[in-house]
Amino acid sequence: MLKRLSSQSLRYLQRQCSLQSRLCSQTSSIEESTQTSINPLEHDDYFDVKRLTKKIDLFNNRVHLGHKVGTRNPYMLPYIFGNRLGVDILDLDQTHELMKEALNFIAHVAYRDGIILFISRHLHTIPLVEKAAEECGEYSHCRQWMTGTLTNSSVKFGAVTRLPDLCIFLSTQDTVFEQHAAVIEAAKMYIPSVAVVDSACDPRLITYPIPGNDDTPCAVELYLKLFKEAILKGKQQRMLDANQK
Amino acid sequence: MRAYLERAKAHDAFMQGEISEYEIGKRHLANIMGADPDNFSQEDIDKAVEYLLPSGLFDKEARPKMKHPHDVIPKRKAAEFDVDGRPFHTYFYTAKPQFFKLMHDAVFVLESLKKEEDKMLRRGEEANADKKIIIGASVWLTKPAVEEKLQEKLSDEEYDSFIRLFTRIIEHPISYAEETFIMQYRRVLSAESMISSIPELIYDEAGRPYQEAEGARKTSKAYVKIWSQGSGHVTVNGTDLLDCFPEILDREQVMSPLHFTNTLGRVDIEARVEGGGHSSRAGALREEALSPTSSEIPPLRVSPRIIKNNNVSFFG
Amino acid sequence: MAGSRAEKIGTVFTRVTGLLRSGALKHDDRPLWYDVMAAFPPSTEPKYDRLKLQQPPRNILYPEDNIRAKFSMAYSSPGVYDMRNPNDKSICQKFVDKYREIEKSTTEGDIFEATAKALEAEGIHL
Amino acid sequence: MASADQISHESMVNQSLRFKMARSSVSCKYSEFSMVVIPGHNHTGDSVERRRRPELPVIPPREKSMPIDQDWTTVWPTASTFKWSAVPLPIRQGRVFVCFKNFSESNIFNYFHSQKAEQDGIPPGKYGNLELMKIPNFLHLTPNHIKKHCAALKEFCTEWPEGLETDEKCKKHFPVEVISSDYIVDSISLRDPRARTVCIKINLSSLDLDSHAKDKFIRLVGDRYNADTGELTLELDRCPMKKQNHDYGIYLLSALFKESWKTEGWESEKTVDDMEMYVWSMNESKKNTQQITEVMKKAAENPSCKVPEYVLKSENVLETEPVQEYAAAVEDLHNVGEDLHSLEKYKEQVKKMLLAQ
Amino acid sequence: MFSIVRPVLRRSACACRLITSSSSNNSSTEQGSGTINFNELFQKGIENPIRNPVKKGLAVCRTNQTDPSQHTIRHEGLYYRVAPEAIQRWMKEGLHPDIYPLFRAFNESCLMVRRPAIEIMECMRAADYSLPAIRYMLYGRAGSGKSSTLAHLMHFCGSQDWVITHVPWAPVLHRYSKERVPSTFKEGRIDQPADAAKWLSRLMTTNDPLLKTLNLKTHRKYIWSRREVTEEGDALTELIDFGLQRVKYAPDVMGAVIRELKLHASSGNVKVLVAIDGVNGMWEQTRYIREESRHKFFHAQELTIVQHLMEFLKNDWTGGASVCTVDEGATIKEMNDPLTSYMPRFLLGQKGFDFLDPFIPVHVPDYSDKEANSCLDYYTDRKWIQHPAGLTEAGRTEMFFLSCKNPLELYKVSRRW
Repeated sequence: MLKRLSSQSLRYLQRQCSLQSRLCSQTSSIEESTQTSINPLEHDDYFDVKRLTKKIDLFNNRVHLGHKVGTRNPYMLPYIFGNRLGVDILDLDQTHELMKEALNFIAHVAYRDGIILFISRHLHTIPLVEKAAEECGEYSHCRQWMTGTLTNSSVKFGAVTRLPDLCIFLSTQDTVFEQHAAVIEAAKMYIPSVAVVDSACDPRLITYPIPGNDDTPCAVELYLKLFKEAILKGKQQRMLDANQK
Repeated sequence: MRAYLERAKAHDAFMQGEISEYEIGKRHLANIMGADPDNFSQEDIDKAVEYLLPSGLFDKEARPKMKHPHDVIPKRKAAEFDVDGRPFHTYFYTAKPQFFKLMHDAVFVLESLKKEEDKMLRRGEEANADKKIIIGASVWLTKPAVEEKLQEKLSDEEYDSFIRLFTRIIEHPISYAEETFIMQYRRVLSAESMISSIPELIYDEAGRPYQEAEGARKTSKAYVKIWSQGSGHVTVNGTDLLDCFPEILDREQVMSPLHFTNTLGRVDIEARVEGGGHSSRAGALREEALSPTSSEIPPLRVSPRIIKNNNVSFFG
Repeated sequence: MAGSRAEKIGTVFTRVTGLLRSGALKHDDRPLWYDVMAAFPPSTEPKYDRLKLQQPPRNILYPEDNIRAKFSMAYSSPGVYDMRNPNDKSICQKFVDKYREIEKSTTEGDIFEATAKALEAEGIHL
Repeated sequence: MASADQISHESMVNQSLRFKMARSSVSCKYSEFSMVVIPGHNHTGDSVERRRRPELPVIPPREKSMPIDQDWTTVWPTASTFKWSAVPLPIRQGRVFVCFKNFSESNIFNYFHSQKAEQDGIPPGKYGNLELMKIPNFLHLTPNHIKKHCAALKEFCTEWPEGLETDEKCKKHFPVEVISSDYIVDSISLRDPRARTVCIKINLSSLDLDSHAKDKFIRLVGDRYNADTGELTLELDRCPMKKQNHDYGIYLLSALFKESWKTEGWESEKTVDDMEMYVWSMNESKKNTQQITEVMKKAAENPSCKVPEYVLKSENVLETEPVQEYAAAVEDLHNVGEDLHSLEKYKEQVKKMLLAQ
Repeated sequence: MFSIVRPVLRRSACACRLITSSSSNNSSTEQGSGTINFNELFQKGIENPIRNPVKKGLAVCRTNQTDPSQHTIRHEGLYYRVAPEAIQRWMKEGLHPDIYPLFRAFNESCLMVRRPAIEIMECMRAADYSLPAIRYMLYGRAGSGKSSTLAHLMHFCGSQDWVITHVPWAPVLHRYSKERVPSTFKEGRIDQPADAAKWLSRLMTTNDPLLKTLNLKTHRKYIWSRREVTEEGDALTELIDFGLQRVKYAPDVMGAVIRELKLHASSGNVKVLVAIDGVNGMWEQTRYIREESRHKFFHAQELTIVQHLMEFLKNDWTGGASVCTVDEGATIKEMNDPLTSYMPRFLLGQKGFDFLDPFIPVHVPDYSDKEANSCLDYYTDRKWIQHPAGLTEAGRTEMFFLSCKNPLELYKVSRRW
């Protein structure tokens, strides 16, 4: 197995890890200190993010509306509630649960000072996504994706670069026909991903998929609001815990 | 990453050293040339270096020089990460953070303009036509200029999208509300017309005012005297215009500026042209008859056809 | 699997686990999300090679769709609809509501036409 | 793979340790047994460490210790090649072109980030810069140097002669101008072929010549005479030495002067074609005029004929004023060149000559 | 040249159409007649006729005085109408080729009375014809109107019953002659029988009624061959007819006719005008190659016709005048020679000048302001200028600038308006 390792990817991983080692030790010390009270990982909803989502909000913001049947991705079938006159309707029950899971994960990553990268190529909502990322002190890449931005980063950026720890896709499609290259690049580089997947998207490489409408601005605004809150909560909690210590 | 940060620090230190060395060198040079070191300007330095170390190399860039390190050593970007490796810029991963930041800001500027316009319409107001930005008075920065400003290399498509977005902003009816933002990326043309001011009038013995000018096109050179209060008399190389330019096209060339400024038949022209062929001679004359004409004529920089051009044909 | 860039084999989590297990990656050097994902694994394992569901999703149909269909055949115009007002109903929806109302009260005659008349009476032009 | 490297490194260290231990044990054994001494191979006795000369610290270049208000003339008293260490100026020379091979989109990042481009485009400094040594320098001729030189030379200077204050006066008293050049060439020969050339200039107006002599002089010198400025220029380079050329030039000038004053016998045999100017009396024009006036004179016998008055007045018609004026107009036309003005004059004279008023 | 003619023909149709409707518009003013002291007029300057280009019909650009013998300085700058017969007789050749289509387009033939012509006329009036013939030399740059002035003068003399001998373009003799034979009369000369016959026929057509009424006789017997003899006392027309019938002898007949004409003129029977356009061509190299050497050309002086014409140009006869023009086009131009000039001494060379000296050089300048305006008035009147801007003062200024008021250039520029 070791022989099959790609030496380059391993080096990245090592570098990233060595960079984070200090952080990890820090976080572990936090863990130690809070162990007496509570371990965040053991707590089901440490950051209190699960109550952020409400099914009615999802419904009102048209999260359930999918694409036309013709564009349906077969791997999205489990998340589809039904077909209303040629339009796929997503199952908001599942979306709700998966959203809670994703928010919890995001908050945890933010709590550990991970780098979160917002990605979207949906042209109408690019400014919103960028704005949200900036507001929560994280990063965004909503422009044309240069191949190798993650997989060949040291060359592309001219220096050894810390890669993001989590990619959040507001839309996994680059164009209406193609998947965003960052989905595969993130999977290659051991970066987990949270993504809003519409009925036309492929959810397989997404670690935490959220079935939902990715085209309607109000839906995107809702997602961004939730993600932002989760990240801010994670960061806030981190400050609190650090102060307690 | 550490190496990267060290490098950035080392560069700063290096620049500091270079600058102090330059300052000391400047005082030394002033001393050598027997000048006051406190009032020794860069111009004086250039002159002194040219005197002390004369070089006949064709490329002026290759001659010895003593410049401020900022002018010699290309600018480098400052460090982009903190110690944890977290990039400072939210658009860091796009590789062109400054450019995309600008584009992002521009979008919100446009949105704010739209909102403002809606509000005005609801109030029943109209855009103030007086405040409108005069688009003809300035041009967008060129691609190299934008690159220099942002310290980032842009592709042609990116520059095009930049122009598209900013054109939409400037064409908005109330774009004047964001004039300062827009004008950062435009170059004002008025500076150019200020440079080419109208030369002073000279008076001959008879007290008749005239102006002198020189001009060139291709390999031709023209020296022109224009007398006001004339009768449209033209002398070229001591002969008639017809003798000098048998082709009517050339005569039309010479006439065009006079026609444009409505001075045909009102000024006398005495010209000397040399070198080149007949059409380039006419071109050289045309530019010259143009630029000063007489004091009755306002500066003619408004018309794009009258931009001085040594190589491109007037009709081309 | 682990360490390789073959993203289609296993998941991100299993690949890192493999690296840790083999010792290629020290435990201290593990990615910061690793513990989180270990604690809160995704409900569906994000495997690339998963089975497709063969069963197509059901069609969502309501009994009043009959009325809607009839309405559409009779009056193709959907009318003007204020999208900013969430409480504004389309003409079709108003028709359906009226139809049901009339249906409850009377069983005789052509309810469709009666509905149309009733709506006309209310001033809604079909 | 990295871990494999680590392992191998560790094993290497272990091996070397083991080796050391083995050697030490061997050396212990040596002490117990008599040693086989192979001269030049193994150590005998206490080794005396070779004393190394302590490395001297590198002296910083002289420019670093120069005070800002030093006397530069003492630092750089005479002409010398550029020395980077003695010139306290951060001079740069040279042009380095930044060249991107295979410039493509993926390399755009490199443009601002890569280390390789760090020194690109910066002109090289003075240290070890050959270009600065190639070019001449005037570090020995600064204003301060010149002041010193002047002060030193002053005691050798004499006063400027009286009466030669202006250039005009100089020209008047010394009309002959002799120009020659000296060359210093850094090559195998001290001689420069251009140094022998002597140029002698003189304005013809300063020579005492009458019209014939002047004409002859000009003919003798040919294109060496500039008609516009009236200046004669003799370029002399046929002798190998400057002195010889100079003497020859002076000789030539006096020979020309003497020769131009002579009038040879054949000079009277000059024909119309030899004339450098148009002379009316020697040309066809005179014959024509004579012919025409004769006819007019004959016609004047008829009283009804309107003949110009002058024909009747004088016996010698060619001497009359209208004919003479006409002759002057024709000469003017030929000698000065025709233009509208001279043609107008000619026309008027012809009218006067041919038409009765 | 053809490219220049083409637009003219196109324009001529429309111009003709318009003229028919506006012919009543032609206003003309009597400018007075009779002789006036030439010099006096030159000095005091002549008042300009009223001219207003915008208001049609008021422009004074023509004179009713169609008799050129009555033209004086008062008619300067005005057009006079030349009768079609006069055109046929004296101006059939020799004018600029563009002017003939223009005449057709204008439906009339008009020439401008210009100062050089008036000046020569005054001289001719003042001259005594018992004195040697005076030679006038018209010079001016290309397109300035030398040939038109010559035509005007021919009309002037012709209307006074002078015998006109006209050579429309002297260089034609040594450039385009089809037939050349060695002279039988004098060795070393080249005969051009066809050209000589052409000259004779022109002489006939130009002076046909006159020669018949004058009934001039020959002064001596000419023996052409054993059988062909012209007796003393034969009519001159017979001699000319003989030359036309026996083309072989045409060059010699030409010499005889010239001799006879000179004698008749000297004896006061008739007045003769010798008009030669491009006279400087007679002192030029021809384009005819010598048989013995391919690199040598015949000189024009070796042509019999040229020799005869030179006899005519000599001032050894009385009772006539010669009017010649010198033209840049008549010399063989060196490529890009910057030293070209249109002055007579330059064009004639030393030999030519010596031969013709003394002559009266008359400069034909470009149009003066008055003439230029008159010209454009006439063009406007003839509906030649159609663009509305061409009728304004600004349009005129532009045309004057572009043409430098050179008559030919002004015509070329005006074609575009």
